[in-house]
Order: sequence, then structure tokens, then C-alpha cells
Amino acid sequence: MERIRSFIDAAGWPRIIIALFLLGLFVVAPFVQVRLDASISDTLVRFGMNGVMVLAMVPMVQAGCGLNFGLPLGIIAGLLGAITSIELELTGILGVLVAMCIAIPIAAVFGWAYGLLLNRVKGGEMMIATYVGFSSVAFMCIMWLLLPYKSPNMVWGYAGTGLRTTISVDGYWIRAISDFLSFQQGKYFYFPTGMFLFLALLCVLMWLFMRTKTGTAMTTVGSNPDYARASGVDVDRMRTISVILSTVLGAIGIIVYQQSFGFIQLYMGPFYMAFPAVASILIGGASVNKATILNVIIGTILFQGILTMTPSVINSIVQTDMSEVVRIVVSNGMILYALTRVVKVKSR
Amino acid sequence: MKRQYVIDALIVLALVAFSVFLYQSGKGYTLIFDNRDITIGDTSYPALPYIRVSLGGVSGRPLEIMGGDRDMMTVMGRKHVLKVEILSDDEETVTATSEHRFVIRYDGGNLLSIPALLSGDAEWNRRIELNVAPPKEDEAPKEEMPGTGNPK
Amino acid sequence: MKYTLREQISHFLVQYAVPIIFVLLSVFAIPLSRFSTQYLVQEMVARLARDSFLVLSLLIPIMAGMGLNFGMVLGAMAGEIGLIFITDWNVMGIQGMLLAMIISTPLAIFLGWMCGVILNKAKGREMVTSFILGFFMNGVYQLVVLYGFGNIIPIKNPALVLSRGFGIRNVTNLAGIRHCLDDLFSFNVMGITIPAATFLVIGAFCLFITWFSRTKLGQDMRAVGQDQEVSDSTGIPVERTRIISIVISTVLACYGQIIFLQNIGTMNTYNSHEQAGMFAIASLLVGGASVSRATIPNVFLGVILFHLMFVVSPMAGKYLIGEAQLGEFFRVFVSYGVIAIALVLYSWRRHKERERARRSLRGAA
Amino acid sequence: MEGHELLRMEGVGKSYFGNRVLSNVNFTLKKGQILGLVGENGAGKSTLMNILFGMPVIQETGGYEGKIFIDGNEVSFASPFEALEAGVGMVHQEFSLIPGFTAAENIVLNRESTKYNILVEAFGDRLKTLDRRKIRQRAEKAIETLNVDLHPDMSVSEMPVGHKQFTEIAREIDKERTRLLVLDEPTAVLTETEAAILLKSMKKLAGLGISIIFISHRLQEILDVCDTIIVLRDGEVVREFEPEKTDLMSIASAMVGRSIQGQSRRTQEDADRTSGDVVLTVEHLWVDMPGETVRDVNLEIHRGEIFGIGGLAGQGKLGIGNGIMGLYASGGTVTFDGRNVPLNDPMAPMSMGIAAVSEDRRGVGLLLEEPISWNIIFTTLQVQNRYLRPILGGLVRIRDAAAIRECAKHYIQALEIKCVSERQRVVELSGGNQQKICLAKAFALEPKLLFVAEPTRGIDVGAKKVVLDTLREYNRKNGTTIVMISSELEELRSICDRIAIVDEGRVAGILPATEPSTEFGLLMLGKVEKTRERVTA
Repeated sequence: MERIRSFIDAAGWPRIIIALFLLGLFVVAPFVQVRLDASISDTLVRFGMNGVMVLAMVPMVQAGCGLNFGLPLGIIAGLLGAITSIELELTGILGVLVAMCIAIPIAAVFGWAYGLLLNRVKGGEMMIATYVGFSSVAFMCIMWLLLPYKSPNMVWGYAGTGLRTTISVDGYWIRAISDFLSFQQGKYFYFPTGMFLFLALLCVLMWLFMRTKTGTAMTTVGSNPDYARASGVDVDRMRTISVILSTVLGAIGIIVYQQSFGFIQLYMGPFYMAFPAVASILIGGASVNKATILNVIIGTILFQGILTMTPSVINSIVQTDMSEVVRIVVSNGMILYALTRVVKVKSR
Repeated sequence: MKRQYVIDALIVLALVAFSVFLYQSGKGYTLIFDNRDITIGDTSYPALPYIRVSLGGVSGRPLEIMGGDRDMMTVMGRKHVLKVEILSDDEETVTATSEHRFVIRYDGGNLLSIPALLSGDAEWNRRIELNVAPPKEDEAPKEEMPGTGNPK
Repeated sequence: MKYTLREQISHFLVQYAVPIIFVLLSVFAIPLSRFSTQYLVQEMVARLARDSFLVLSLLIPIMAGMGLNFGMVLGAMAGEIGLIFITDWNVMGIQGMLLAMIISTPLAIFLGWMCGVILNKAKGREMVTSFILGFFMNGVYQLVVLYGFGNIIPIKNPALVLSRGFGIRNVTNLAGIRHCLDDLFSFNVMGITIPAATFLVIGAFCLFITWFSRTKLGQDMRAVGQDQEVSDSTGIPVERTRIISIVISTVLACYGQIIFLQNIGTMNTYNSHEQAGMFAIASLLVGGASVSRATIPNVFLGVILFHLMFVVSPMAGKYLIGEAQLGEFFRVFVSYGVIAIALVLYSWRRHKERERARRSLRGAA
Repeated sequence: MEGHELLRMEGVGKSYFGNRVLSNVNFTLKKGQILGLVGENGAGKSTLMNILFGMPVIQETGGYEGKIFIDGNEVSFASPFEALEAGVGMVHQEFSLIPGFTAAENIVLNRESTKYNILVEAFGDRLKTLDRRKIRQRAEKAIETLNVDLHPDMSVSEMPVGHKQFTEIAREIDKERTRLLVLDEPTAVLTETEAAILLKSMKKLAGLGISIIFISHRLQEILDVCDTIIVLRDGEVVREFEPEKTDLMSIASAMVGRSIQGQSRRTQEDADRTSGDVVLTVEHLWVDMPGETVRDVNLEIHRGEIFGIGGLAGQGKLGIGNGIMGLYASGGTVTFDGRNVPLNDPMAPMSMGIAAVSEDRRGVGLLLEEPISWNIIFTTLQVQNRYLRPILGGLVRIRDAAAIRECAKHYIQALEIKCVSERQRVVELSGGNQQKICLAKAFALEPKLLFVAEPTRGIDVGAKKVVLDTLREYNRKNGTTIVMISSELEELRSICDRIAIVDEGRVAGILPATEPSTEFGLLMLGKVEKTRERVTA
């Protein structure tokens, strides 16, 4: 009994409810003619697609900058990389790599500026991050219209200028990463091995980074900035590095997402993209100032699992698509829960 | 403290009463003014050639109805004074005017037969189902977060 | 303490940076848009009547030091539920509007109380919490309106309900109460229609706020807003006072949304409230308010400047670059950008003030 | 009226978690009298006042012993509000004022005069409108009683410190019930003229029949206004004086002359130690540390000695260490081993071999949520790049978990840190063990010079001895120079070779630890002749 209670205390009710809910969905699925193999495959694909963007949350949380609601900034860098790669007519894995190579420096510059800004507004990071994200997306809406891209696959046919809202990567680098060593089991089960390998690679790199001198310092800055300063760590620099890292991962994340999804969504597409990522890592057990790679993996599977299962299972049960509502309530409820549960340990 | 609770309760009661009043006086009804031949029980009433009906107090244009026609009007509240003017054929002169007080029945008697009314039949208003065509279909909100769209 | 003229000017420029930028923007964009003065004045009058009440509802939580109440969307939701009911019952005119206000009041009070309790658990991060709470309650609102209405809560009017038999349509027609307050008595001045009744309500509300700030409760709110610990030590019930401020704001936002929608005449059932929150906050900030300080003139100035830009920019964009879409995006960008800039300035200033306070502890060196 | 007994304490005592801080305090205070309460930091003054004022911290830690009588009736306040109800007013050292309000608004805070309006019937008394005229009148009356020059419409945020103090006292006066006023170091922030005005006001208030308990470090003030003076030391009333029959010297010696118990004792061997050459020179150091401003400090510290820095709280002794370590903005010249130490850069002194143990253990000293091992090695890892191992063929270096564990285990054993394992989180440890981890963190750097600030604050007696012994042993074994900063004079005297006393941001004097404690006491109280510097806001 005691052990159960301490487990519940540690995990928190919302997480347990979400996990049980997902479990329930999987149990019910076969009874309402929802194919389990297809559902699991779907969940896995979505996990791979979103994993990198969730991973992007880790550095900033660890450095005490809070949840990165400003992820759209990184995503924009990724979008710029992706459309440039298509403009250059690159295909296959080369296209993806070039997209990333273009996106990463842009993201680094964005992240650096964004980091400088966040260092001046300590304590109010999350709200400002949200609106920096929103306004950068809105600003890019103007840019998508004006940027001189020419590829007929991307611009509006009738005007000849201005990028389209949705750009297909089919024929360029659709599933370029996913299909590496991937396999199909039966009709419904598809396993994107390449995407998992890529995600695993990034997770390992992150794991290693967190164990270097810089990574250790970053975690310490998040844990107690005064201690870190007294130990000779440049707090602002660590925070900036964490923001750059998060932004770069956001850029890589969206490219991974697009190659699997098959489309690049411009304009208001990236607008709310930070929220599922934030919710995922919180569901995985992270708090506003502590996150691990395990949190990323568990959280993404749980959250994406629910997003996959609710439309199919709930639809079959009540003949209504309630997935949208479930998504809003689960993701924002989780963020709300985390925000109201911050226990600051510091004495002052 | 006690006193405050009593006063609060009174205010709530007053608001409830006021709400009832607002509901009663503000509820809109769609009335159909019918100027057709009608048979109620054994008696038949012929349609009038041309009338103009207006509801006292409610702003809005009066309805002018030819014989054998009907027209609709939306009104607020249940108590009304119905003014019927019988017009001559040349649509110029009013030949007769009558005013009738009436209260819309709770079941919403919405079909008002003017010929029956003018002849003094008690069952001059009845309830019929209106077939209001619903507006063009629009769907529930579309998915807003592209991050959660179907992967294929 | 005396300031030199130079210091005063620079202080003024910093304080009113956002409104000044907007004035300059308008001066530049109005001629480009080719709108007539008459049209613009009429638009501004209409929008002032429509939006002021919503923006005014933000003032009280700012007084209580809780920042911009992003949770005002909860009030807007309550108002919309009231409007759905009166539309279903077909209660029309000013009666309908008043009835909608009365029936949504208890709901708004409840939501406001809930919001207040949650914000008390997240002291110091009220804004981001109320912001997320708005999203969260949007989900709950959808659950109720999209699945509850017509299922659990009976809705008779088929024009309201989706064809599947339950759930309210995306657009709710409010023809019954359209302009009912605006047209209660309005008059023309040089061809411009002035909805006098709405302005009377807004005026009364301004008086209420002024009066309220002179009550004991208002004084307590200002005290709590400035220093919670000191207030607590003198026996002011801090948490309760904060909850009350949010409840008042939520209820007022609910009325504001009803006034707003009676002017518009149709309601986007599922996103009217979200826009209400964003536009109200952006307007207030454009008027020169900050997260910690906002006055009634800020509200009116803000509504005018923000909406001037809003009306003018698509056309200006069209004539300038031949792309109306560009202006649309521009105004979206400005709405979010303004909030971002105001938040940054506020945080930055607070950071600096904290530093200065720290330095003042140092004696003469 | 005179002579009526207002407050009596009988055998009042208090211990926190078995740690005795106050025992058997007895005194009587008559109506209209001023009682001076003096004692070193930690002598029990604030605990005594907390008991009197019914602060929740007392109840939460098991209440107090003894009895308190007001007007001959026994009282026991469960909260400050009950104390206020009974007429006890207190003015704290930290101002409890609303910055954006005027003096008048602050004076009547939460006791505003109000007017009725009809909405009160529905929504309760809080909707009464404020009666600004009456509020102003009340404020003016209170200010007049105090007899100070304070404008009721002045905003607190624009006031000089002295006016803030007056505003707070005026608030207490405005409370009609107030019969007993506790003033906790009210003159510490005042200029000399302001202080003089305040003392005059106090006498006037006493004349009106209000009794006052006056806590101050400025003994001359105490002598000037008090009717009785009580000296607290180690939680006991050691002496009760009447001002006419005493002088500064006897009060000072009563304050600091302490018997040593449970602490390390000096041995003959200690006394015979000779120190080496100068290792650290500090010239004209100023440090901008809030509440501990250092103005102009000059020091020479010898190789291998244990150097003590003492002084009352707020005089700047803590600022010296923190300033040299680069934690607060500072200036001046610091030379270590013949090399100039760059200021305002925490990395610089550490890379030169200077380490520090912070006085703010939980705030700066520890990572409470992280394991013991991490706490111990982090600084060393950052400063000296140790505990890292290369991977991927030396491309990057990551934490060497094994070496870290080894190191942590070593210190856990060496310092007898009581814990489950080196992976335990620090927040779960007791204060004494946390302090040992702070020491281990500093030792891990293998410093040549070590600053230790308030090493025994907030830990129990047994642990104090262990900590002091550890320091002494470390000094003897490794020859490390130690600069120990502490408010407890006897603690300094027990292990240091020489002790500097800091007063108002300057070194008041440096004496060998063998000098009698009264000498140090006089230095601390600023009694050595000098002109007091004006503090203006």
C-alpha cells in the first residue's frame, strides 16, 4: 500500500489517469473493430515524428529557462531549410541532410538572439516565449509571401509568387529517413526503423552532452543558479547555449516530422506546435525545471498514443469524433497541472 | 452578516423574477397571419380581399395581405393588440378598422386566421408546425493543430 | 526628486513607446489605405462601443497585481453560453441581452472563482497559467457545447444544432439581439451614427471602476498588488482578495462579450472567445498600459489605435504591394508582436528595478 | 498611573529541536517606561520578541516555556493579530510598508476609516468607500504625536529610510489599543539627526503612557533613553542595569563576556604558533553586497594561519569573502601569492587556489535537489576539469561516474557525513551534514586559502564542534590558510590566531585571539573613537 501511494505521489494523478486511459483504449480497441496492429504502427510513426521536437524541450528545462513555448522559432528555421532544399530540387536522404544543414545555422542564430532576450527577462520566460513564438510565426507569414522562392511545386500557380500553405515533399524526400531499414508486417503494420535510429542517435547525443562539463553546468544552472555562479559557471552563457540547442533541435525535429508526414506546412502551421511537445514531456514525468530523456520517450508515446487511439476507438464507441476535445483537454490540462505544482526548493 | 445573507437572497429572488419578466416580455414568436378561406367546425369563413394587419406597440411595418395569402411576422412577448384594417381594392382607403387584444397561447398558437377573428370565432388561432429550413450545414471546428494530424 | 527635461522626455518616450509607434504607423498607413475620414471615424466609433467594455474588464486584476488576465476568455465563454440559451429560447431584443447576462453571471462567477483558486496556486506565474487555463477551458467548453448541448442539455431550436442532432453549429446567428443595445437610442452627428446607449453603459462602467478603486476592497487590491507579504501581515486576506479580483474581471468580461456580440450579430461558437481575449489584451497594451499599470484612458486610446491599424492595414497592404493578404498577416503579426514587446519591456523593467532596489540597500560608498 | 505594571515575564524559555536558545527570562516593564534590550546576534532577542508577539514560528516548533502577563493577566498569543488585539505593537527591522501608497495610507493600512454606502448591504463591509479626509486626519494626528516632519501625502517609494521608519511607528501609534511598542533596531538605518528625533519621540510616547521595548546595538542611545536595560547572552538575562548607575564599558562586557561550552578549546600549542609570510593582501576593498556593504577594507593574511573576521550582523564582514570570490560587485586590490586577483569573476579566485564556503548554505552553498556526490565534485569539475573521462577517442569528455563516486565516498568517510549513500539528495540531510558537504566541496578543490563564512550557523552543538575541529585539523595537516567569518566571537576566539573586527564596512581593529573578549566587544560596538558616517538614502 505504502509503495503504491509513494508511486502515485511521485507520478502524480494526471499522469496515471492518462496512462490508464491509454491502456483502456488499447484494451477496448479490438472489441470495436479497431485493428491493434494498425494502431500500434500509427502510434510508433507519430512517436518517431514528434520525438525530436519533444527532445528539444530538455535543454531549456534543465537550464531553468522553463518550457520552450517558443519552439516555433526553431520550427521556422527548419521550414526555411526544408523549402530551400526543395528549391534546390534535392531528393532522398541528401535532400533531408541539406535541409538540416541549412536549418541548423539559421536555428543557431535565432536561438542565440532568443537566448539573449530570455536572459533579460528572467522569471517571465514562458509567457514571453509563447508570444515570441506566435509573433515570429505571424512575421514569417509575411515572409512566405515575399521570399523569392521559385519552384513551381511551392508557389501559388496563378500568381507565380508566394509560397503555398501546404507543400508536398512527395518526389523529393518523403520518408527519406523513415524508410531506412524500415519494414512492413502484413497490411497494416509499418515500422519506420530509420526514424527511430535517428531519434535514438539524437537521444544518445543529448545524453552524452548532459554528461559533459557544459551539460553538467547547464543542469546546475537550472537547479540553483547561485550555486552555479559561485562555482565559476557563466549562468547567462549556459542559458543561451540551452536555448540555442533547443531551437536547433526544434529545426531538426520539424524536418523529421515533415519527411514522415509528407508535407511542409507553412503560414499558421507551426503556430501551436509547441503545445503538443510541451504537453508530451510533462506527461512523461518532467516538471517545469527537471526533465530527462526517459521523460521524453514515455511522454511522447503516451501522448501520441492517446492522439492515435481516441479518434479511432472513441469514434467507434460513441460515433462521434471527440479526439480534438480530448487532445485539448489532455495537453493543456497537463501543462496547467505542471504550472500549478512548481515547488521551488530554494530558500529565498 | 445574517442581514447580508437575507439581502443577497432577496436580490437573487428579484433577479429570478426579473429574468422571468424578461423571458415573458422578450420571447419572440413567429406569427402567421392567414387570410384564406377557413372552416372551423361547421362554419366557414371566406377570406377578405385585402387587409392590413399591425401589432400595437411593436415597431415594424404592418403586413398587407391579399385574400388567399398568408404572411409571417416575428413579435416579442405574449400580450398584443392586433389591429386589422380592411382595405378597399384600390389599396388606398381603409374601409373598416378593428382592434383585438390577444395573448399568445402557451402552446404557441401561431396561425392567426383573420377571417375567423373578425367573425368572432373563439378558435381563430391554432398551432401549426413551421418548417423553417435550417441554415446551410457547417461543421464542427476543424482541427487546428497540425502537429497532431494524421500521419498519412 | 527633480528630473531634467531631457530625462522627462526620455521617460515619456519609454513609457509610451508602443502607442507612439502605433500613431506613427497609422499616420503612414491611413493615406495609403485611401479610406475616407468619415468612414474611419464611423468605424472607430462603432469599434469603441463594441470593444471598450471587454478591455475595461482587464483593469481590475492589473490593480490586484495579477497581470493581464488571459483568463478573461472564461468570462467570454460564459457569456456565449448565455447567448446560446437565449437564442434557443428565442428571447429577443434588449430583454434577451439582459437575460443572457443574468443567466451567464453565475457561470462566470464560478469560472472566475475557479480561475482565481488556480492562480493562487501559481503565484508569480499568473499570466502563463491563466493563458493555458484559457486553452484548457476551451476544451471543456467544446466538450459541453459540441457534445453536451442537444444531448444532455436540451436544445429545441433546430437552426442552432448540427445536423447530427447534437452540438451547436460553428456559427450562431444572433439576429434576435443584433444591435439591440446600440440601437436603443442612437443619434447622428454629421453622418456618423453614435450608439449612445452603449456608450452610456461604458461610461457607467468607468464610473464603477473609479468608484471601486476608492472602496476598502479596491484599496486592499492595490495593497495586495504591490506587496502580498506586507498585506498579509496587516491582516488583509490576500488570496481571497485575489480571487475576488479575478471573479469581477471574469463577470465583466462575460458582459463585455455579450455587448460585443450584440453588435456583431453572429457568433463564431468556437473561437469568438479566443479572439476576444487576444484583441482585448493587445488593445490595452497598445494604449500604453503595462502589465502592472493600466488606466481608463489607456483603454480608449488603445482601442482606437489598435483598431485603426486593424482596419487600415489590409487596404494599405493592398495598395502598397498589391497584396491584401499581406496586410492581413501584418495585423496578426502586430497583435502578437505588441503583446510580446509589452511583456518583454515589463519583465526587463522589473529586472532593472530589482537591481536598483538592491543597489539602494548599499549605503553611501 | 506611573508604576502600574504592564508586562511581566516569568521564566520564559524556548528551544528549537532540543537546541536551547532562551532560558528563564524574567523581567517587569511598567507603564510608560522604556526597556532597553541588548545582546549580541543570536543572544535570543528576536526569539524573545517572537514569543511576545505570538509569531507562528514559535507555535510550529512546540511553543515556549514560562509565563507572560499583561496587566497582571496571563496571556499566550497564538498569532500576531492576537498580540495586536492586546495592544502590543511591533516595528520590525524590515519595513512592512506598501511602496506605492502614501504615508497616510500606510499608517491606516487595513484599518482605514470608511463610509457606508448602499452596496454594503449586498456585498459586505469591504465595499465601504474610504473616507480620505478622516484617514488624513488620523495620519496627521499620529505624526504629530511622534513629533516628526513627515508629510502624510508622501509616497513611501520616494521616502528616505528614516521617514519609512517613522511611518511604521506612526502606524503603531494610530492603533488606539497600542500600549506596548517593540522597536527592533529602529535607529540602525537612521542618520544621527533622525535618530535623535526618534529618541525624543520615544520619550514623548513614554510620557503618554506607552511602554516601549527598545532593541539597539547603539549602546549610547540605550543609555540615553531607557529606564531599565537588560542584557541577554546565550539566551539568558545576564545583567539588569539602571542607566544612571552604569556605563558603556560594563554593558559591553556583559554582552560579550561568554563562557565557552561545547566548543573547541585553545591549547598551548595553538598559542605558540607562528605564522608565515603574507599570502593575501586586501587593499581598499569595497563590496556591494545587499545588507553587508563593505566600504574600505585593508587586510594582510599570513600563510598557514586561521584568520577570523568578526563583527555584528550587517556591518560588512560577510561582504569581504563574497566580494573577493566575485559574487558581488566589488572594487579595490586583492593580491594572492604575489599575483593580482581579478575581481567580479568567480572563476578567477578559484583557479588561483582560493575556495569559499558560503554563509548561505541552502541558497548558494548546495544543490538541494541533487545527490551528495554531485554537490561535492561539481565545483572541482568546473574549475579544474577533473572527474571527466574521454570517450569517442578523446573527442569529448564526459563525467567519470566511478571517480566521482570514489571522491564522494572518501569525503563521506573523512568528514563522517551521515547518509544512506553518496546518491542521496542533499535536501534530506540535517543541517550539520549539509555543512560538512559544503566543506567537502571546498576541500575537493584542494585550496591554498579557504574562506569559511558562518560555518556553525543553524546547526546543533555537537555538529558545531565537529565542523570547527575539521577546519582546525585541515589547517594543521595541509597548512591551508583559513579565513573564518563568524558572528560568534567565542567561536572565532576558540580556533583563530588573529581576529579582525569589522564595523560599518571597515576594519575596526585586528587583535590576537588571546585578547580578552571585552576588547573585541568594544570594537564591535564602534566604541573606539571615530566619527559616525552619515547614512543617507
